[in-house]
Amino acid sequence: MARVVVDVMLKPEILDPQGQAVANALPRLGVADVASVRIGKRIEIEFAGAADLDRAREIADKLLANPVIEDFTLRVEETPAEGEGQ
Amino acid sequence: MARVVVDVMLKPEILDPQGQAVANALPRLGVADVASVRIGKRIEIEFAGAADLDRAREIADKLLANPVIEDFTLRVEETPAEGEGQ
Amino acid sequence: MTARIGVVTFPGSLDDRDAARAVHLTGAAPISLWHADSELYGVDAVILPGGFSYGDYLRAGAIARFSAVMESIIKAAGDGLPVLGICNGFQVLCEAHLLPGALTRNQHLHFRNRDQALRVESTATAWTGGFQHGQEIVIPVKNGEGCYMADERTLEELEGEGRVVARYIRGNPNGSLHDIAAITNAAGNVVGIMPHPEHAVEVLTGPSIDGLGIFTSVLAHLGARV
Amino acid sequence: MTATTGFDTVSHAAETPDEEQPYEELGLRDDEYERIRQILGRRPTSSELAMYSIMWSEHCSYKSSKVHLRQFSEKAPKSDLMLAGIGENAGVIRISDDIAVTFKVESHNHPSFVEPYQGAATGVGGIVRDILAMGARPVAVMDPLRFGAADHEDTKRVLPGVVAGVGGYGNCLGLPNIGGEVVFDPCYQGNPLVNALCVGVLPVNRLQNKEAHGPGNVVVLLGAKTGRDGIGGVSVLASATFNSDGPARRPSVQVGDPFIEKLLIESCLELYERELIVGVQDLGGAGLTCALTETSASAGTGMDINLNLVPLREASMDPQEVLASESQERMLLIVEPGKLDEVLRVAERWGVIATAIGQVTEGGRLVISWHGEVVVDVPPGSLVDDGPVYARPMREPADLILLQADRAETLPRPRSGVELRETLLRLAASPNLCDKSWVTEQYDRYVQGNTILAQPENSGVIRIDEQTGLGIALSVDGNARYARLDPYNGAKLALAESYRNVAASGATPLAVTNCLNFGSPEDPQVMWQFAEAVRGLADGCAELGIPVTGGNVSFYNSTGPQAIHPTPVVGVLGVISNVGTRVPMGFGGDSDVIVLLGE
Ligand SMILES: Nc1ncnc2c1ncn2[C@@H]1O[C@H](COP(=O)(O)OP(=O)(O)O)[C@@H](O)[C@H]1O
Repeated sequence: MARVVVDVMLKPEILDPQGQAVANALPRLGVADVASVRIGKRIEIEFAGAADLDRAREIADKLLANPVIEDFTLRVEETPAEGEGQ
Repeated sequence: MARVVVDVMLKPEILDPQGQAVANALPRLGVADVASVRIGKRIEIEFAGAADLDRAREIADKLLANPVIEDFTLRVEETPAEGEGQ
Repeated sequence: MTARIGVVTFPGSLDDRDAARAVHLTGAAPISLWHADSELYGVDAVILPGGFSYGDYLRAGAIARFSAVMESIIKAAGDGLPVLGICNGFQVLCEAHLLPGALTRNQHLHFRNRDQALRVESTATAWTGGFQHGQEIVIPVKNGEGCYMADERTLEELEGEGRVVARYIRGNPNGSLHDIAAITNAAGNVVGIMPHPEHAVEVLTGPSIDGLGIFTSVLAHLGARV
Repeated sequence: MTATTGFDTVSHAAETPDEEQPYEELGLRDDEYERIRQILGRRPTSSELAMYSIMWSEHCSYKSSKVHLRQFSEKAPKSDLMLAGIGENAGVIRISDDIAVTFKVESHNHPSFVEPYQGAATGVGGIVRDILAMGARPVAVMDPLRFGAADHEDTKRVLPGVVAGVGGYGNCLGLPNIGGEVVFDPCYQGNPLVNALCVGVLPVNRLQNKEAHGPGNVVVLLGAKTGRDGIGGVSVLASATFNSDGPARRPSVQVGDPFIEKLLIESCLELYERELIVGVQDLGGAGLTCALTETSASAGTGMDINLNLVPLREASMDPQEVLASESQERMLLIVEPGKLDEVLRVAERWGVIATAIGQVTEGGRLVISWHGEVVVDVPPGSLVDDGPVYARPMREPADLILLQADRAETLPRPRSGVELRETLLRLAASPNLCDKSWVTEQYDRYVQGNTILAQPENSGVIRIDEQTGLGIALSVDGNARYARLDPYNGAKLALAESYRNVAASGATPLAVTNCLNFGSPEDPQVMWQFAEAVRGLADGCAELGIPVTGGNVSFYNSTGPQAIHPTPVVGVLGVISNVGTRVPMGFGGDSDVIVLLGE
């Protein structure tokens, strides 16, 4: 099993209402030093065999990200052994 | 400016209908070797000053993730200089 | 004396006026409560209405839970104040940990609005005392994140203690575990319900007037307590 | 461009009359550019050029349709009920001594093909702000939609996105969706139609207007920050010749934030209620450019605007980008100085940004400065009222005679029971006739608690007054296949259908809105279809005795060279004095008698 992680974020110039709403809520939690919050998607693709980065890129391009408003990056990630990790 | 990235994912035992919908669509794209897809959130918190990991953990714990259904991990990330990056 | 029922308005609340109308139709006085005001003005019960507080951004109810009024409500609920969360209000109650579990994205991933049949499973709450046990009612459901989720232990506890207040019948509209449509806390004063009783209070505008029972129940409950 | 400022200023423009400007790329013709130079007595600055190109575009100036649309006013029966009509943000009809209703339908076709969810969502957002600008609380929406063939790949992408967008935005605003249309036809393959209708209610004495009266009054921008939304064309091109290293490609997609719009609605209604403002205008397709020029032009005043005060999402924006931005969820307010503090307080209470960006002046010049330099100095009326008007050539489509000759009567009829059954099943299964609840279930029809009838009824009925039972009925209809065969009668037919739907639900039809979706006006055959449809609708309204109170024209709907079928969509508003007497379409009870009325 191998995992590819795709991070999909709104392009920097595109309005991010979610991130803005969260940023506006922070002062109420007593947090004052946050300049901005952006919220995107993290997608974990688990391959049955070896991680296929090209395959993953194709999936991201066609299905996961909307190129009109979003950018994505992707990388192979070591799958943590069961029970480990935070 | 410093950035903390918080990744919020549904707990493994919680059903992820969105990820499943993507996984189900893959065979139609000719992709057969994907075992599973999970979709979570990637949240970028930009601090005005230094990245404050404890602060970020507190925000994540209280607001960004719902412990009933979600886990999170977080890390400081180098902010790419303007104009650089992908 | 006329009972005074508070209806909270968060930024993005939508069904606050409908909830107030329902309260009014049962002869009680609706009192508007503002999210940023921690004062409850001595109301006898509180309704957290449906809508999209803070746009439902991040998670439905996640941001509203931190409002000033919620602090007071959490405290008062601990002292037995009847609290009803409808749809977004239910989501806020879960986020505020007044109710266990979480409401997640509908399994089919769509917002769904339909007239929904329910079975009332518990009449031992402040808001359902006026129904018959097992009574079938029809009220509108409309949500995008109404799928009730909780771990096995919580579900067992809810079932074991009779805290599932209503269940979807003739079709589960969102994938909720155990077909759960409404639950209550251990004391029975806090109830969260996903479908909208306030949209089933008039023959002209609702699929039924079954929703009235929720609002008359709390009045009876309050009356009995005095 | 001056080396010192880094942007084009009025004084620099006066000094450099021969500087080449990209007016053609911005869609302005030689003679139009010449007119601008005449009006200004110099070459326009790049900001001014951007503004003229926007305001004189087909979309804003109605340059191809104006000569035809006049018929709506000319042929319409006079009506005392109409408090505002064509030329305002939306028509307003009085339905009782103290209550009025405002409604309008608009298109958001092209954005919805590029990004279906956001395109449709911001389409709803835009029409809602039009209704809000009249002083009304929006109370319902409707959505006439057209898609390509149901089984086409593009439809699979566009349809779910559009429906989710209409629902996502309207549901989040708390507006019941009370009707619409879902029609499939291959002619919409590369060009789906997303029309959105909104209806609102106001006390007659709360009617607002967009006029920026009163020199000294403050100009306030309310709502979202301004970003680079939807300014792909204008800003890139306007800055093209000035930027040696080439401008970055900007997104032309607008992203909506219905949550902010909901707060915008509540704060505006509070401002109206407390009589805190003099004038109000929504920011729509042409952003600040349109709002600033229309408010000052309609009052015959001028304005001094400091563009640096506009809250920006990105600090690096150019003045012409700020002026052209189509960022959503913004309104422009005109406020007396003494009431400014209170206005800002209301906005703050609702969590909406409000910023004083300038003031109303005497003398009829709109003067806009940027970093202390004047970048715009124009007579606002020249952008709003003096745009070009064309009587475009028209020609009956060459294939029309053949199309009309191919009559339905010549088709084979089912003759046996088996054939009849087969035909019936085919009809029942066709995407245009089958159950639409997959779509309508995604819309909230209950919110606000006043929905008397909604999908799948003939028309949507909303209760306006809980005490008296006073209500309104609304229907939107269009049949492009009829309009293709005969645009004059096709438009009439759409009107008649909508009118019947309203009447059939028990209401009295009062007023009409319309969205005219057509191909390119530069194609004489399309122009002929358009002219015929307008003539048909105007004649139909005259015959039925109800006025057109507003609407919208959407041209350039085509897939490649192939224009869509002419698609006039007509909305009719009716009034019902007691919603208790509404007539739902289902059979009532067991022993009811069934009567067929008409032929
Ligand atoms: N087909 C039409 N029928 C009647 N009036 C129309 C039509 N198209 C546009 N109008 C009117 O022309 C004016 C300008 O339209 P539009 O540019 O869509 O308004 P807005 O400035 O709100 O975007 C409006 O008053 C509108 O009602």
